[in-house]
Amino acid sequence: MEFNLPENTTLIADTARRYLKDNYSFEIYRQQLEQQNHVDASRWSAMQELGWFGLPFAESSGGFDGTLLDVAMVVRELGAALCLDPYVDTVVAPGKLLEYIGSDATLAMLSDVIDGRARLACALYDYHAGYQVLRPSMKLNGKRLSGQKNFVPDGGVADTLLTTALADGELLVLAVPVAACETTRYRALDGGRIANVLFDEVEITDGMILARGKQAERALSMLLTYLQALDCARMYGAAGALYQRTLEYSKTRKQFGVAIGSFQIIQHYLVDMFIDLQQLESMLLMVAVKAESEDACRRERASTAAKAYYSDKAVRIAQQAIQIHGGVGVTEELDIGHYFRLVTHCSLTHGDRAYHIKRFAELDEVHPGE
Amino acid sequence: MEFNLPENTTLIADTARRYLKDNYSFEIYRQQLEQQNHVDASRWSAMQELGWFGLPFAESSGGFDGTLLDVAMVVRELGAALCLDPYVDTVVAPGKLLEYIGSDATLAMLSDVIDGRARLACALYDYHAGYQVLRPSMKLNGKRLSGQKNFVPDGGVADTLLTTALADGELLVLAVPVAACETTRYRALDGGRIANVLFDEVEITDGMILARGKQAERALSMLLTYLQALDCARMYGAAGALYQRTLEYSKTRKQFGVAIGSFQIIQHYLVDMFIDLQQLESMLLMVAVKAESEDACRRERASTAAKAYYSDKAVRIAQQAIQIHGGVGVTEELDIGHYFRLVTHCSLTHGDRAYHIKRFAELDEVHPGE
Amino acid sequence: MNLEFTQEELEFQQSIRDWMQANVPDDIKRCSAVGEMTGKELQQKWERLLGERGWLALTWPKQYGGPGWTATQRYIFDLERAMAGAPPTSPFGVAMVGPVLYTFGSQEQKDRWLPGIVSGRTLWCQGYSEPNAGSDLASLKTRAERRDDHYLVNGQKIWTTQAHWADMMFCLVRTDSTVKQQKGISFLLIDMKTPGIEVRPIYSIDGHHHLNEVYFTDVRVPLENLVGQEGMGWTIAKFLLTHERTTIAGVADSHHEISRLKKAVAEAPGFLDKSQARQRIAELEIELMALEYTNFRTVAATDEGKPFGPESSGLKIKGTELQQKVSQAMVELGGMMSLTWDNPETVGSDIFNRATRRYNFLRACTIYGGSNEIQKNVLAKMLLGL
Amino acid sequence: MNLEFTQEELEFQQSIRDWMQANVPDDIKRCSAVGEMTGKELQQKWERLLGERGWLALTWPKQYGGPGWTATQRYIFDLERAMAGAPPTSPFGVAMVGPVLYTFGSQEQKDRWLPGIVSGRTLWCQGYSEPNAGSDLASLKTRAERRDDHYLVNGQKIWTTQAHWADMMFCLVRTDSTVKQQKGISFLLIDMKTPGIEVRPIYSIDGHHHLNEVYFTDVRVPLENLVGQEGMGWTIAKFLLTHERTTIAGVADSHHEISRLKKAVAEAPGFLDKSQARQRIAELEIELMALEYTNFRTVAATDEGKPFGPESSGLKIKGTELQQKVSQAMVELGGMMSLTWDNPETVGSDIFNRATRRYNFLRACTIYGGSNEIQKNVLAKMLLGL
Repeated sequence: MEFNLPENTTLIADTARRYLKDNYSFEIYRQQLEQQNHVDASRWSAMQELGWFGLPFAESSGGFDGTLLDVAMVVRELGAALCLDPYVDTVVAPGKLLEYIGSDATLAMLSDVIDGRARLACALYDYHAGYQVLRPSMKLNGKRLSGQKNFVPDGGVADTLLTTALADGELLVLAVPVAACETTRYRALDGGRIANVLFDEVEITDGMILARGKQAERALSMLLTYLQALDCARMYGAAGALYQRTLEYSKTRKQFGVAIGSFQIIQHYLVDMFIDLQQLESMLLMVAVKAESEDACRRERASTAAKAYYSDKAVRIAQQAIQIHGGVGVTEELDIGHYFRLVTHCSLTHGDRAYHIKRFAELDEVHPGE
Repeated sequence: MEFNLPENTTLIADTARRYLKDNYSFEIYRQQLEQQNHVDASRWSAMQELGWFGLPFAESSGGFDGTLLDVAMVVRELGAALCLDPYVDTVVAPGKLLEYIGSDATLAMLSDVIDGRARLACALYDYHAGYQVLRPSMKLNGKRLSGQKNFVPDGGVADTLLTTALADGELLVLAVPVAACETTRYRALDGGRIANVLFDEVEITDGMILARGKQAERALSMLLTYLQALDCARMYGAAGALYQRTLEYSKTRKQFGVAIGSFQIIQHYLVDMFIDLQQLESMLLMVAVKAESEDACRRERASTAAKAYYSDKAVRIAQQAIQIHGGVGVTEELDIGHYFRLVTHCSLTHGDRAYHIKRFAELDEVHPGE
Repeated sequence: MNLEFTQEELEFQQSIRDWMQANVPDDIKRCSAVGEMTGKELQQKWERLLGERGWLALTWPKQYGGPGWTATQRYIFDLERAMAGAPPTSPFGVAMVGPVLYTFGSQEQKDRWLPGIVSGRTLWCQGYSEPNAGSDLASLKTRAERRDDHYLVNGQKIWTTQAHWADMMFCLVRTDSTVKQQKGISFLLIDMKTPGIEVRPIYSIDGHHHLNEVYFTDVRVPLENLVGQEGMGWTIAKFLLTHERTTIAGVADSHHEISRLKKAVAEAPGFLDKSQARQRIAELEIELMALEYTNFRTVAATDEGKPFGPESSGLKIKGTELQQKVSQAMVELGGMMSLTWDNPETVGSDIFNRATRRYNFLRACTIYGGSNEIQKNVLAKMLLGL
Repeated sequence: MNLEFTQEELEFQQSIRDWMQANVPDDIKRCSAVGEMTGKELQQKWERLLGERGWLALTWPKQYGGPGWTATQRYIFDLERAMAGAPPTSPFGVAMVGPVLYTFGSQEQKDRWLPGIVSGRTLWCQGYSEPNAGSDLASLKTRAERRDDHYLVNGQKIWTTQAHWADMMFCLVRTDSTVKQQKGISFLLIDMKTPGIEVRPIYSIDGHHHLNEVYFTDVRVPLENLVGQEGMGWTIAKFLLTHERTTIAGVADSHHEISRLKKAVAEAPGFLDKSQARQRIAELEIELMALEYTNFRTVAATDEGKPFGPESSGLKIKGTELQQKVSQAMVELGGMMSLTWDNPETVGSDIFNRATRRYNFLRACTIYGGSNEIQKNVLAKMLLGL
């Protein structure tokens, strides 16, 4: 085994970190919180120039053949910078779904994503179905699509939704223009824009159906593990930032005439955070490598375990970061509380802890080390 | 509300404490561990003289009309003293079952218990049925009783077992001579003697059937809540002793030139133990009063909550007591590890934590404060 | 030993329940049902309603306008208040400066300030914490210099809850910097409309404005606004810390939160594993039961005129930990429904939609009023002799 | 980045698995399946078997009898060893005194002692802890006075695992009490048959005899049994603490315990809520996965000849906590089946019947070798700069 990041991946991560350091900040984040969409034209085109748009996709799909690990390193940096630019929601997620389907039509759409011309988002969840993405409550009756999707992370910009429905019990993936739906956009816990979308007898033409049956299921299931891994990457970025800031704070903040980091209880809190962060790093590397495996069982074991673990330990790190910061940690002024919300947010997307624990318990066994 | 122990109860508790201080010790306990039964004739008759045998029973049943609270205070002291004398197992448990059945025949048997002439034990569990006392796996076919009971806490002395079986789906309570069964006695986790009992076509006469149907169910369900409360009392005695010893140890044991109690982390450990112990005390008072209520729902809510809580917090106190003691805490030489085993033992009898959490979730709701 | 309410208490409970049923304003009930904050207007409406009924200053002696209830009755009242969906009343006037005034204040001070508190007409805030005096309160720096007929106050307070609502502030200030830290502190009452006071909002991570920074620049405070003598501030602050512990555990509101959570789970869409969810809630209910009976012991001791026993020492620690656990369970059981921040529509359940607001807000409850770590330090010293 | 074993490693794993299958003695497998301790006889049988095969001193350089494996191969071997139900080998000879001898020892010492260790013929024990030097090891008092051709040793050691089995002890003794504590300590090898040594058993709360007190009364130890120079004892002890971290987390044995637990649950009577039980086990498996991949990072770094990274610092803390959690889950999932102590019959499941033995035994694992609290103190200082 070998845990060194490939040189190219390190380069991608370093570039992302430097780019965000120079072009993003807590102040920009706070302005973005107030905006109705999260796309800043100049940053958006810069990200495209950095190659991020093509990164997640195979060369044969017109991409730059990056691995999930490469993408995870970018997303980790986005998390570490609290950046709200909807890279995952409007580039990676819809793009991977199109690529996993892999038809001529979807690959043509994917090239628009890579070129930055498309404004897509994935509308996979509704509150009736919960995390059961393969069993949506929306129905296609004949040519009419009716139902709703919630928690649609469209960044406030999508004009086309990749969505799911059942037609006579068969799962479909469809591309539907946002204009055909009734949309309510609002702010999510992490500060991003998400939407409720109502499909009221929307007319569906054959060309809007991108995949069906097993093909649709396989593509969605691969997408989910990919996105679960990226949830972990984003949480890792945030948890790492929280740890660093808390450690520094404990060395400078004085109470009773001494730095609070000189108290044994604070020291043990920080050591626990540090050790957990090491384990989170291991799980991130693990899931970033395994969650795009061809083998469904291996993939799901990895992403389900990682997501369950993160929803426990990253959340705990975020809670302790606030506790150690004291009053200032619960204000909007300081980034600590914003990272805290980001971590909570990611712990609830694409399956929460209870969901993943249960799922892991149901997955098949393998011999340890395999 | 009023949480002061009645004067009489305080007297009973003080007497028990003083009696055990003078007549029992860790050394006697360790001898008892090696014995095949736990009855020391002189202590046994002294306990009878102290009135303990009649304490749990109504005057109309020939007892001294003590409350569950009175009995709990005795059992708390037995736990605090690590005392293995099988007072609960061979006096309280069979006696209360006989009393709850309340027929002429069982009340006659009860008077033998109170007089110290009877050697009874309750054989209510088998590993097939687990904690489902009302659904034993033993069957009575015609006049023949076949099946097994496990975890029978007979103190190594019982000659008659109060046991349960189903006859055509109806629950029976029976009194069966030990001599009619095949018995394997062994040591339990807490150091007491328990037994596996095999009933191989044991012939049952009408007189051996003490109760059936609803009457049997009601008596057993009342017995269980009573015994669950006493499990808590015993654990409270042990947890309190562990806390006291650990606090003292932390003031005297030196490492790095100072008492270990001067380290903030040890201080917080001890404060957590102290606070939990306070809550355990509250729960003990609560359950000791409510677990003999006539109202089944109130009774079960109380005992189920208390047992679930104890199986978490008393266990945690015991674990921390060892951790703070360090190496010496894991030896047979010191009482700490023995209390630890006692607490683990009681956390598993009459329903473990998972069982009680589930049960509590299924019980009916009440308005808070009622 | 008697763990039941008496017949009289049960009747009292019923009468309070009936009153709450009839009198808690609908707009308050609506907020509470979904977990929305009551703003200043609703809070005031509610407190004045209680004030009119004589049910605001519950712990006060009758002569100052208290209802003359036992601790048990106050406990019952608080429970029924919470279960009816009404918010806790602001503690600064009723629970804090009021008792200080009738204990340490002059007759003039009592006459002047107590009626406004007991009626809910005057809103107070607490000026304790400063930027560099959080857990280490005694190191505060805001100074009050004595001039002819007034104190001249300069400095800064922080984390001042409801300073933007308040008419008055009670404030710890340094009147003497030549003596031991604790000895140089005094307790001043400051009119928030005095020139030189600037209140700046601090937004909390629940998105709301509860807290403030308060700046004092040459603020003139009349000498008669000093409570007790100069240098008595620390004594008064300590008096308050140990004053009322019968509701500090937040048992009533935890009951209400758990009942909201159960309701949300019962109504949740089918994907939620309800048996699993109910078991998670059962664990919280059992912890609450342990806390509640510990709290009852303190209530009962109070009614018997006894000092607080050792059981009371963990009430705040356990109570705040439980509030955090309940709110975390609400967020997590809500799953994606908890992701919405300012959604104008309901997605599944309003309760879950707003769950993170409270979860975020409550991160502060183990910090303010002396962090739980500080409390444990104190307990180790005082109770355990470590 | 490559998180898979290579083809060669997979073949190696298969070959080890096959060998274990064929060679782990049945009586050992039987113990392990039900959770019984292997006694001295079985332990020795197993270690000699490994010694014969050249698979005992896994970390040693080839010249001293190591197999020349990579850290990954050692990790694989340990995993297959555990999954086959074989016990870990005693660390005192192979993992502790052996490396000390080939690093600090004279040629004569190497020639004399290494062959007995590598073959599993000489059993060693570790004389470190003393009654008043637990976590504070440097304060040890057992003294060795230099006489003509020998040291005269007097004092007492405690918690000496397997002293009653051992042929030899390596021992920290004080040779100079005039210098700073750490400077006055030396590293001696002591033959356990030397007159003046008395070994007294300490029974552990799992009911077994693992530990001992060892008393030294005028014990004569030849001068040539000093390793390195006088005063080097502390340096050697620290060398050992940071020596081998690739198996310190106990990942292999936790895997084995979890697989035993799953087996017991699968076979448990119907009353057990198996879905709930499997979820509890899933949580443990996920924690183990996080630990395992953290451990892999240390293994991979070792194979690349890099120093241990920060990831290795928590391995013992997390590993021991997990071992305790797994054993507690085993006890609790067993319910009443875990109540039996010395039952000659099986009640339901042997695994559950013996579960508390391991649970009790493992309370020590967060204590020995520097308690987890001490480890955290050290990490706060070394790694976090606090």
